[in-house]
Amino acid sequence: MSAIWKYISDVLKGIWTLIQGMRITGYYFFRPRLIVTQQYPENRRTLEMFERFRGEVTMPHNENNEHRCTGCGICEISCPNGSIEIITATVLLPDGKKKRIIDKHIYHLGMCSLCNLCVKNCPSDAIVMAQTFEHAVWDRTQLTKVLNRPGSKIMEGVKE
Amino acid sequence: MAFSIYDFSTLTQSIHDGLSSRLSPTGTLAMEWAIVGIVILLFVAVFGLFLVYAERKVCAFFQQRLGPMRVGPWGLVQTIADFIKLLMKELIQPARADKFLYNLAPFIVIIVTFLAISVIPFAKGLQAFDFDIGVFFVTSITAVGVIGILLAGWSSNNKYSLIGAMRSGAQIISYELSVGLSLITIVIMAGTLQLSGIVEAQRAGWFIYRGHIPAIIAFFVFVIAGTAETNRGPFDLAEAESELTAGFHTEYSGIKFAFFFLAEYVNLFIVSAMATTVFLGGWMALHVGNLEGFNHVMDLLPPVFWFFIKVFFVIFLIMWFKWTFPRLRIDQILTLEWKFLLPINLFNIILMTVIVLLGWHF
Amino acid sequence: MQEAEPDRIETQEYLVNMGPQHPSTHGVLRLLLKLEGEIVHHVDPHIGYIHSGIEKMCESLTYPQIPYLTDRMDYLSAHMNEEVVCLCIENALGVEVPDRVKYIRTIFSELQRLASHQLWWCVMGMDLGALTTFFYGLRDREKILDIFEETCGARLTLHYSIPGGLMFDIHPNFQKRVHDFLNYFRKKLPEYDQLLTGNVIFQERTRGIGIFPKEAVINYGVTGPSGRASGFSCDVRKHLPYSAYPFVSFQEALDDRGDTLARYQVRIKEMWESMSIIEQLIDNIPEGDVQVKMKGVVKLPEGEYFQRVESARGDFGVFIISDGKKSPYRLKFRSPGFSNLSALHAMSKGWKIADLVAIMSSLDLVIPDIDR
Amino acid sequence: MSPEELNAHIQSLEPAAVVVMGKQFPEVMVPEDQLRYLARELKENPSTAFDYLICLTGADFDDHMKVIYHLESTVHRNILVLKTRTLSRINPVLPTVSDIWRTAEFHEREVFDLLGIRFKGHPDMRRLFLSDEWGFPLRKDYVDEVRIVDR
Repeated sequence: MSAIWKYISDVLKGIWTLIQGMRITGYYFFRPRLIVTQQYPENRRTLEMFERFRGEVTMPHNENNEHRCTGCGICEISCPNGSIEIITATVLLPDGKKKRIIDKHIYHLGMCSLCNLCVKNCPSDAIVMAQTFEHAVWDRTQLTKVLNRPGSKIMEGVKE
Repeated sequence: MAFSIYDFSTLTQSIHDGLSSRLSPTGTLAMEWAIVGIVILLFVAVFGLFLVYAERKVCAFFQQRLGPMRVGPWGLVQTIADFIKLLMKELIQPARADKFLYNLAPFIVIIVTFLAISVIPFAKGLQAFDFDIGVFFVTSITAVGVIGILLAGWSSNNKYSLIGAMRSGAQIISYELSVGLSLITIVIMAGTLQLSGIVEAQRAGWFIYRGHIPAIIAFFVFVIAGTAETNRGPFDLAEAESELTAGFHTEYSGIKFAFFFLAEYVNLFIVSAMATTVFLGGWMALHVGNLEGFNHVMDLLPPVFWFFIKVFFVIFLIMWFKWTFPRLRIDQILTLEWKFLLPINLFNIILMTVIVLLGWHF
Repeated sequence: MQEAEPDRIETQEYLVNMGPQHPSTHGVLRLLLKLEGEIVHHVDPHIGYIHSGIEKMCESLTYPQIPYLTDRMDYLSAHMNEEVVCLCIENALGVEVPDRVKYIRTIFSELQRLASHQLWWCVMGMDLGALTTFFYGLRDREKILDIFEETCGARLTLHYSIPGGLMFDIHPNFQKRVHDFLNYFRKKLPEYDQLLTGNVIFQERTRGIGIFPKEAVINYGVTGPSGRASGFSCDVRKHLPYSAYPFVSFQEALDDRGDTLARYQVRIKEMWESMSIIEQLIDNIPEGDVQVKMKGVVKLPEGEYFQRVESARGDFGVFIISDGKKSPYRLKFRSPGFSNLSALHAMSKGWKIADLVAIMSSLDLVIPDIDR
Repeated sequence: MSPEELNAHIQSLEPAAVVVMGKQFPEVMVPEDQLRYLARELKENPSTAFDYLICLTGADFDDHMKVIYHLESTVHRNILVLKTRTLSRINPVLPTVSDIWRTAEFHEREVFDLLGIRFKGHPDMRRLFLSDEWGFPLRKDYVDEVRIVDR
């Protein structure tokens, strides 16, 4: 007899656990305002990334088209992937001294793993991480960028 | 031409009369066949697509998602777009498949669903064939569907497909028993196998109410066994996504895959429609005791509407199962059937017989 | 000599290739199964589909460059991977990091463990056919990833620990967010139990499946929750405490049943423990620097250094042989998934295919961790 | 067992073994033909009971190749580093310990795959990650001009 009772109680207990699960899913079914889906391309306007989000490396310029990069090449050395290439040029200063300045700060976004080591190691805070995240392009050559703008020069007062 | 949405028999009768006045009896029959065929075809296509959409939305809401939203308002046209995509896709055939059986299998599966749908009474007079053995016909014809699944698995020349098909075979043949027995429980009460007769017998009250305890048990057994019959979660072992990738239809693509897909959803409808017809009073409106006013308001809704409300209720229940429970293992599925559902069912039949003999039902 | 039996039906082993693209091998694990009907007779894991030669790459990287690469191995416990390399380098150099760094590292490790276990939970449900768990787990994991993103700027490959400290200080919102998350998740975790753990189908699918005794677990080097479910006390946080673990009290989640359900429940217990560890630390983060001044070029003194941490999957170790140059001479990662995978055959032999899937997800394999 | 006792114990077991106190753990250098004996003793003797092989590493030192075993005792909770080496580069063979610690089965396959050291007695000595015709990438003389870009 006890076997029969055990059988029946097993069946009922099993059904009870099933109802417990259905209660959870049912709870969410009837509360559509708890939906967590973000409709990405539609919410582009309101979508905001965290300020530390690492999207890509950029070089901020001020309104006079000046940046802080001295062309020291520390970012190039610290990059584990070789995604930064520094091309420097030598200019003759008015006082006759030669000075090394940045010619092109080439950045291969396609090779970058966004590890932040270059930004961290930069002694003059010339490069920062931007919050952009839509990097898809039609041609991979477009992923190679020159970070210093044409005609830009170094800001006054940046230590070599 | 008299037409009422409360009784379709006048409409069908007038069509029959109109046709037979113009054509010979053979021509009339052929014409009626054609009409019925086209109507069922359209119904299966439209309703199947709608069910796919409904399932995606329902499952999304269970999972705190939105589901399809892009194509059309609230993604309403999504399944149509999917269907067009499936139509245009290339039909890939495995190199060493059994070509004939491989092509035959989806047709068997889909034809079975057409046949089963033909006896479902949507409303009074809205039924293609009103057999006097309707219940028996449905249970026997749905059993043929497993042949299609077995053939699909065997002929695909894919090991996953074969395992899926074998599982499906074992499972469906077992659960046939429970489906049949739980229907018989009600047949004992109704005293007829004719589906329209069963519905008419529920004019005084739905069987799930009139037959109280055994009818409720039979209803749940039927829903569980019906879910297993349609290979839906938690009994979706035949396709068991995480184990067998896609089970028996792994190798099917394009429209042939669409057939399996459509058949699955139409089978879901058939199970729900049977549950509605047999347990929930078919097209009968919801009546509560002697509340005349309430009952009268309920009667204003046309029977077809009532039928579909009930069907969607059962479909929703089955979807709720699928999106909540983990999948069973093959031996557990068979254990559930042979050690739990079958004894309960047999006991239930005896109980029902006793109740009917003693007149303890309502 | 074997005698021929003429009227016996010839049977063949049923060879099935499970993976490398298979829904339940989670990535690119390939299992060659020998079946008899539904019964699994032999499991032969074929790996290497995502082998990226990280150990070889590390030999040409400088020490500060290594942690970023380890994120890509076991991407679900990225912070622990960074931490082990940083700890190893710091120990070798004899650098003592400030307490603030230790506390933050520990909080991050525990958040990472929570995130990893949440993903494991939803994937476990999905493997067993309960697809809804997948979305509930990811919904909660998203909250942790937001915490990570706000402080580290990345969601998965954090690169937050660096030799000698942390990349940045924590974000001002960090503590509030963690508190919010803990309050939220304390309510959600019981739902996990109601939805999946208590479910009779789930219990039937996991109870007594893939039992692995304690001796075998030690012999196969199965560590982490999978090892502890068999009674192998292998929590590195307890036995060789590192970072801020000496300052907190927590229980090692142990079980002695050794079946799939035990492995499942140990992880659920660990989630509770992780939350309690975070709770103990989050309000007591000491003030101070988050970085020790390191030399421009980090060079480890000649010798061999071995460091272990408890990652979400088990005993994660790094072994560095240094020849005194700026990059390691040889670097080896002891990845927990690799050893856990080696036990898969012994665990799943004789069980059904469906059980193999359950056992595999209870081991919580992450393939890049195995392939490296 | 304290490190000193352990040293003495190992010396008494195997006089050919060289025991030094490393930076972190005691390190034992053992000739390859004595490896299996010592390993078995260390595991099965209850006073040492090194039953958990944490990590098995192969390393190439130009003139010889080393295999390093990190052992832990789950009873006494001490860690020991066992080392052995082979001088041959053409056909390096070492005895297997996969029957002593089953976890070594995969680790030895990995070492074979990446360094080309064969383990005698291993039940399934196939490559693990790479294809059969691949070189042995963790050897120091491995050159792959196609896939490795030097900077």
